[in-house]
Amino acid sequence: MTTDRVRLLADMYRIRRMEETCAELYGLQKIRGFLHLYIGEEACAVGALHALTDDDNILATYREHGHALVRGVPMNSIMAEMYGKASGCSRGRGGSMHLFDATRRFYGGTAIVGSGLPQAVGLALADTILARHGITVCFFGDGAVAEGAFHESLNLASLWHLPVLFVIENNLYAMGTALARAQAQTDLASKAAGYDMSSSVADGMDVEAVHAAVADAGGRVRGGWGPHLLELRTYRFRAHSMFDAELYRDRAEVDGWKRRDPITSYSARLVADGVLDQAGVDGLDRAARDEVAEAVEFAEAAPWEPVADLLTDVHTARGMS
Amino acid sequence: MTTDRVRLLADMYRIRRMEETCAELYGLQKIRGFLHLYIGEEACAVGALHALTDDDNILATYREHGHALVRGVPMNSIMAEMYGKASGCSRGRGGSMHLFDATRRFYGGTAIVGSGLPQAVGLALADTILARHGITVCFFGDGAVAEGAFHESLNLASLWHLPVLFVIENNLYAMGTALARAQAQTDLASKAAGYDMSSSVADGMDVEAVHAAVADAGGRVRGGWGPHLLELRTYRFRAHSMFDAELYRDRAEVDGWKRRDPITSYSARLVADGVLDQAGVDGLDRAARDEVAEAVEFAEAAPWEPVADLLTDVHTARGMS
Amino acid sequence: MRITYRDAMRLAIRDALLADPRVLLMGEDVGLYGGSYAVSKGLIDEFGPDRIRDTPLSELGFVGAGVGAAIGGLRPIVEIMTVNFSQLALDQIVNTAALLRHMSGGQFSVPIVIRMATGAGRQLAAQHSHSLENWYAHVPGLRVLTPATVADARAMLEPALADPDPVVIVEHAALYNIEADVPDGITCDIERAAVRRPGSQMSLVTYGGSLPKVLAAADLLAAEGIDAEVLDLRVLRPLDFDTVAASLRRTHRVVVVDEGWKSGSLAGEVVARIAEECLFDLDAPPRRVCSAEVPIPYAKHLEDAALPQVDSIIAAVRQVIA
Amino acid sequence: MRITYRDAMRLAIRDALLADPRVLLMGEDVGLYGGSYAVSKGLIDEFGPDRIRDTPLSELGFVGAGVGAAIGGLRPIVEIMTVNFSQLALDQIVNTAALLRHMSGGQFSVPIVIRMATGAGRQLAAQHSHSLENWYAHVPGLRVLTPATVADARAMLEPALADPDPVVIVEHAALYNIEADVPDGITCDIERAAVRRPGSQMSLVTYGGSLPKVLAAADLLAAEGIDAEVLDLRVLRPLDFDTVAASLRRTHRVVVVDEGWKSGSLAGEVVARIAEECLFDLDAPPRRVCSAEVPIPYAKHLEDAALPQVDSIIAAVRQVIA
Ligand SMILES: Cc1ncc(C[n+]2csc(CCOP(=O)(O)OP(=O)(O)O)c2C)c(N)n1
Ligand SMILES: Cc1ncc(C[n+]2csc(CCOP(=O)(O)OP(=O)(O)O)c2C)c(N)n1
Ligand SMILES: [Mg+2]
Ligand SMILES: [Mg+2]
Repeated sequence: MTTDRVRLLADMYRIRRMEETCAELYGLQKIRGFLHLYIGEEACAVGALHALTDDDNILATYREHGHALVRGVPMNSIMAEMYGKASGCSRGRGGSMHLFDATRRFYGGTAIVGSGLPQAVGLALADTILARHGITVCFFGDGAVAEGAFHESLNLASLWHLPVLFVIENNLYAMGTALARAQAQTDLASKAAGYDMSSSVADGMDVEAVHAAVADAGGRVRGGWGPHLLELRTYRFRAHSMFDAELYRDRAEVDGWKRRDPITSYSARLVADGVLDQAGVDGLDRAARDEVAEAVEFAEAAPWEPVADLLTDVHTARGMS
Repeated sequence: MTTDRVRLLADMYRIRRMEETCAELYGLQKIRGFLHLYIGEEACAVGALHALTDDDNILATYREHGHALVRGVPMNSIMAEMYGKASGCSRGRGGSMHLFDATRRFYGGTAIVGSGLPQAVGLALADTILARHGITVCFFGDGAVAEGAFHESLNLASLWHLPVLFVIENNLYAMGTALARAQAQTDLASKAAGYDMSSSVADGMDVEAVHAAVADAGGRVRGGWGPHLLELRTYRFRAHSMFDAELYRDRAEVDGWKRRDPITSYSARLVADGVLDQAGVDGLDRAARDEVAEAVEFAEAAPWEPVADLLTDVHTARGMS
Repeated sequence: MRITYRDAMRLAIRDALLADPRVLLMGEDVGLYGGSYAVSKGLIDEFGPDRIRDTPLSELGFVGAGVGAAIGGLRPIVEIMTVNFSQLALDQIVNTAALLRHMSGGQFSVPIVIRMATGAGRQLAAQHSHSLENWYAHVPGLRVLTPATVADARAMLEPALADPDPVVIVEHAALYNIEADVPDGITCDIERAAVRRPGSQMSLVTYGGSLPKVLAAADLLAAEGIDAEVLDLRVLRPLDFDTVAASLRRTHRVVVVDEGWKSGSLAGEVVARIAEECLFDLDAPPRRVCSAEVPIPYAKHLEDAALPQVDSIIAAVRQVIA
Repeated sequence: MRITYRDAMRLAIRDALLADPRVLLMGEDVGLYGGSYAVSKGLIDEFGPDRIRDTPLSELGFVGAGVGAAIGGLRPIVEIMTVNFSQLALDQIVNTAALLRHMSGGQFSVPIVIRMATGAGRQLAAQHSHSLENWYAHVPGLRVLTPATVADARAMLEPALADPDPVVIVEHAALYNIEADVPDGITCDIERAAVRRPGSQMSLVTYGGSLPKVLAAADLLAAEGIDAEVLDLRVLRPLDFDTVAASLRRTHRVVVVDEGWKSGSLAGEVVARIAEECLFDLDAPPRRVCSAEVPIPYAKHLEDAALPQVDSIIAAVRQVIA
């Protein structure tokens, strides 16, 4: 799988460089509102989405830039969305937290913690009834596990034996709340037992481990064995959003995790395995930077939605249904 | 514990006879609205409440006549409440589903499935902070286990190490929905593990088994070991409410459970053990019937709340706080 | 054909299930139990448990699943047993179903129909007696329908399911037993209010479970020589204000009857629109007959006193006509 | 002392914690994180994690726990991060906190204060920009407060906590950074609306986050020779309508400004009350300036177009005065 390994690394670079630029653009007030960076967690979205097919449905959270990009949403339209431009993947109405792409079965982008889970159950129900073959993959954070929506959704999916892969991106914090201060039972994967559901855990800093875990769990779900709960153990390197003073965690802890940076470690691995040389790695990085530069250019030049269109698509226009 | 055993039986008779009369009064339209009978499940409330103290807080559901009665709410004021009279324990405003008694720490009586659980967490928090010694005991049905409120409350109670005893009265049905059609994991007690909580199961048709289980679990909770989940396996002999055609279960199943009637079986046991003779049993029954007759008389004679008082106690009257 | 409102709903659901394989009914006890108001009785035998799908007690979960199913191409009819429990599911209705089309730049449809029983009057006490129509009517992206007649119960579901956007249908529980003759092939315009009784001296505006009371009041008033027009709003969002305004411009007097608590009620919205758009058509201050601002009590005499009644409607009309 | 609205809230919470050992603050990230709007920053150091209690993401659970704690004798201040998430907790607020005293025949008090941030204007898009005040103002048993000034932010909490019944305090997020001098020992009457600017020709009625916009509009209007009175409702339930009526009886013209969507808004309730009680005092139809009936979009120019603005307020005033 030589090519695939390179693409895994390439996609991690694309996310990283895109988001670094987003952070700068936030400083320049080109991007506004909330901006939640995925930096440090790239191996999760990249490993997972490379193990899925175009027929699968994807749901994510407000920390979903990476998922959208790897799913194939063009960086131009993601960047334009962050700018609030009409060429954005949600016409500039959603911004960072609400990236959508119907053609790619990318169902967003929700800013209500836990709200994607029940919808994942419904999407899988639709696939089952309409005899489509995809599975539904729902990403959410460790914080969402405390929500009633988690409990109700896992029960429904298991009770109805639906093809849903629930993926916890456990980055150990929900905003400023460490896992152990939110969960009586911090072994999150173990909660699947309460729903008679299978579960597994993977290292969310290792893109191949994630890929293998999702391929495995996804295969199980695809094979009709019912839903599955997968916990990815990961860490966000940046603040929760751009407004966070990070009073709740130690510099040393952050640094410790940064030493496990999924991109540097995977770059080193591919070089060690002889898949790439350093120039090859640098080439991926450069390509990512170029793509980002172009996306920024695109977003800068993109048009605004006319104010006159404000009310379109609240309801479907009459006679258009 | 000779006396106690007689009181257990006496209280089961009191509930049974009271509710049988309620069913008749419903036919006579003296009692209106929803009426959910506890008949068949009496061992649960009786066994449990006899194992608790006056300092403990009790929360129950709309199927709470038995809990209220055993807690010490006078039958007169329960019956008057069912009539909607001003002498009722909620002044006639609550009816069958909303029996309350602040002096006895009986917090009702809620008609929203699952809504008592978060409140139980809060009551226990108050006790802890105010250094009171009671524990909080929250009764709810198997149906409530599917609600998000169950999940959020068990996690909170365990995370905060609060003295709550959660008691599932698992009567195998939520209205017409059999447990296996509502829960992917039908071993309800096992769900405690997801919250790092201890749990146990007891035979809800056996009043002494319930008493022992609650004494045991209650002692654990009282001792500061954190919350506990207790599942009582029981069965309701009557319809869910007075509007239920019971299309969802077999006569044979109901009859099978009726052969395990907690009152007849416990009567027989006390006779066999020589605690009572048949005349003694009949005496308890007769005393219960007499108490019910008197309660009906009381309720019949009781006054209605004046319509002019309709708006009192929406807010506290000014200057009265 | 003479049928009850309950039958009418069932026939409408049955027609929808027969017409479109993407339609399913889901909710608590819609299947084996036959529906808590017996609306779906028998349907599970005809359509099976996949299409008449019993759910656990998980309002947020199964309404959200309905939303997801709609996004995924089904046409779910999701029954929330009563509006009281719909509070547990509001997030999915308001934050996803209502917003998704606009927020995604028009990419996604959420063709879900959410049905719920509502209202007081059966001594079910405070937690089971809410009327929260104006909460839903406040939210852009939702269509809110209130069938008040057997005919509307029969005919509203089809256009509601044809709507590519989310529709909330609120059924007053006191209506399930009313009966009427309903012709075959009857249709319903879910854009327009309906004039239920023409009249010239007074406009009585109402919807849902209050309609029978208002019609009864109008009959009694007619006997006194007061000729009142009765309007059934039928669609609470988007409100068909034109029909209200047209009536008012003829009658110059209006009473709005709504079982919701007066403050913050839908009746308030109607009166506000009247004041904004028809101020100089009014010959007398408008009046609202709403529920008293109190949790609805169990005791019958208190519950009666808390709710709009024929008497209180007549009293309000007399004030306005005086 | 010159302080921000945020500081004022924090000082009020701190005073309450110092004054009464039964008071605690609980909610998501109120502790170590310092509050998502930094309102409670530093309090955990002073009062410890038991009284500044971080909760998991479980809105229904921890609000219900707050309700139980209040019933059990504490005086909890429960922070729901924003009104948007309060939908998940509504059942506990509406079906227990609001109903319990009445439904129990007066036996139980629920002395809880529920604080939540609200409003749009910071490009947070549709799911984070709701204004749902009228949902809460619709419910008997609740008191709904909207501090719109630094002084009210400083002084409202004390009487709210002294109220033996549930109080919802809605804080517009756009206000947290405003500054003002606030004298020591300032108090607040949580029964009454406040006249923020006296005037004779026009009543501008508003509350919460719209107050600064309305005051700015009034200043610009004054420069044009239009003397507008600005009323801050301050308490949305029970509404102090007397203050509104008194103003209107002098000015005979009114514009109500409210960031909620127009249909079903609190502004509608105010206009309805005016029509019912002051119809013949009006020289012109009342007008509402509300949010457009659309999920609030992210893009700034669209968000601006969706919300009440100084310009649109002035335009409405001109229509009413014409
Ligand atoms: C229902 C709800 N409650 C609160 C919030 C505010 N909030 C946004 S993100 C967040 C933390 C979520 O943590 P987690 O689920 O672990 O995801 P992460 O941000 O770590 O990726 C919170 C509390 C929200 N958006 N929705
Ligand atoms: C939140 C909510 N959803 C639905 C209902 C309607 N309902 C009342 S009782 C009931 C069944 C509850 O079953 P269970 O919890 O097992 O208690 P049981 O009646 O068996 O004692 C249902 C669905 C309700 N009251 N509240
Ligand atoms: Mg996290
Ligand atoms: Mg049950």
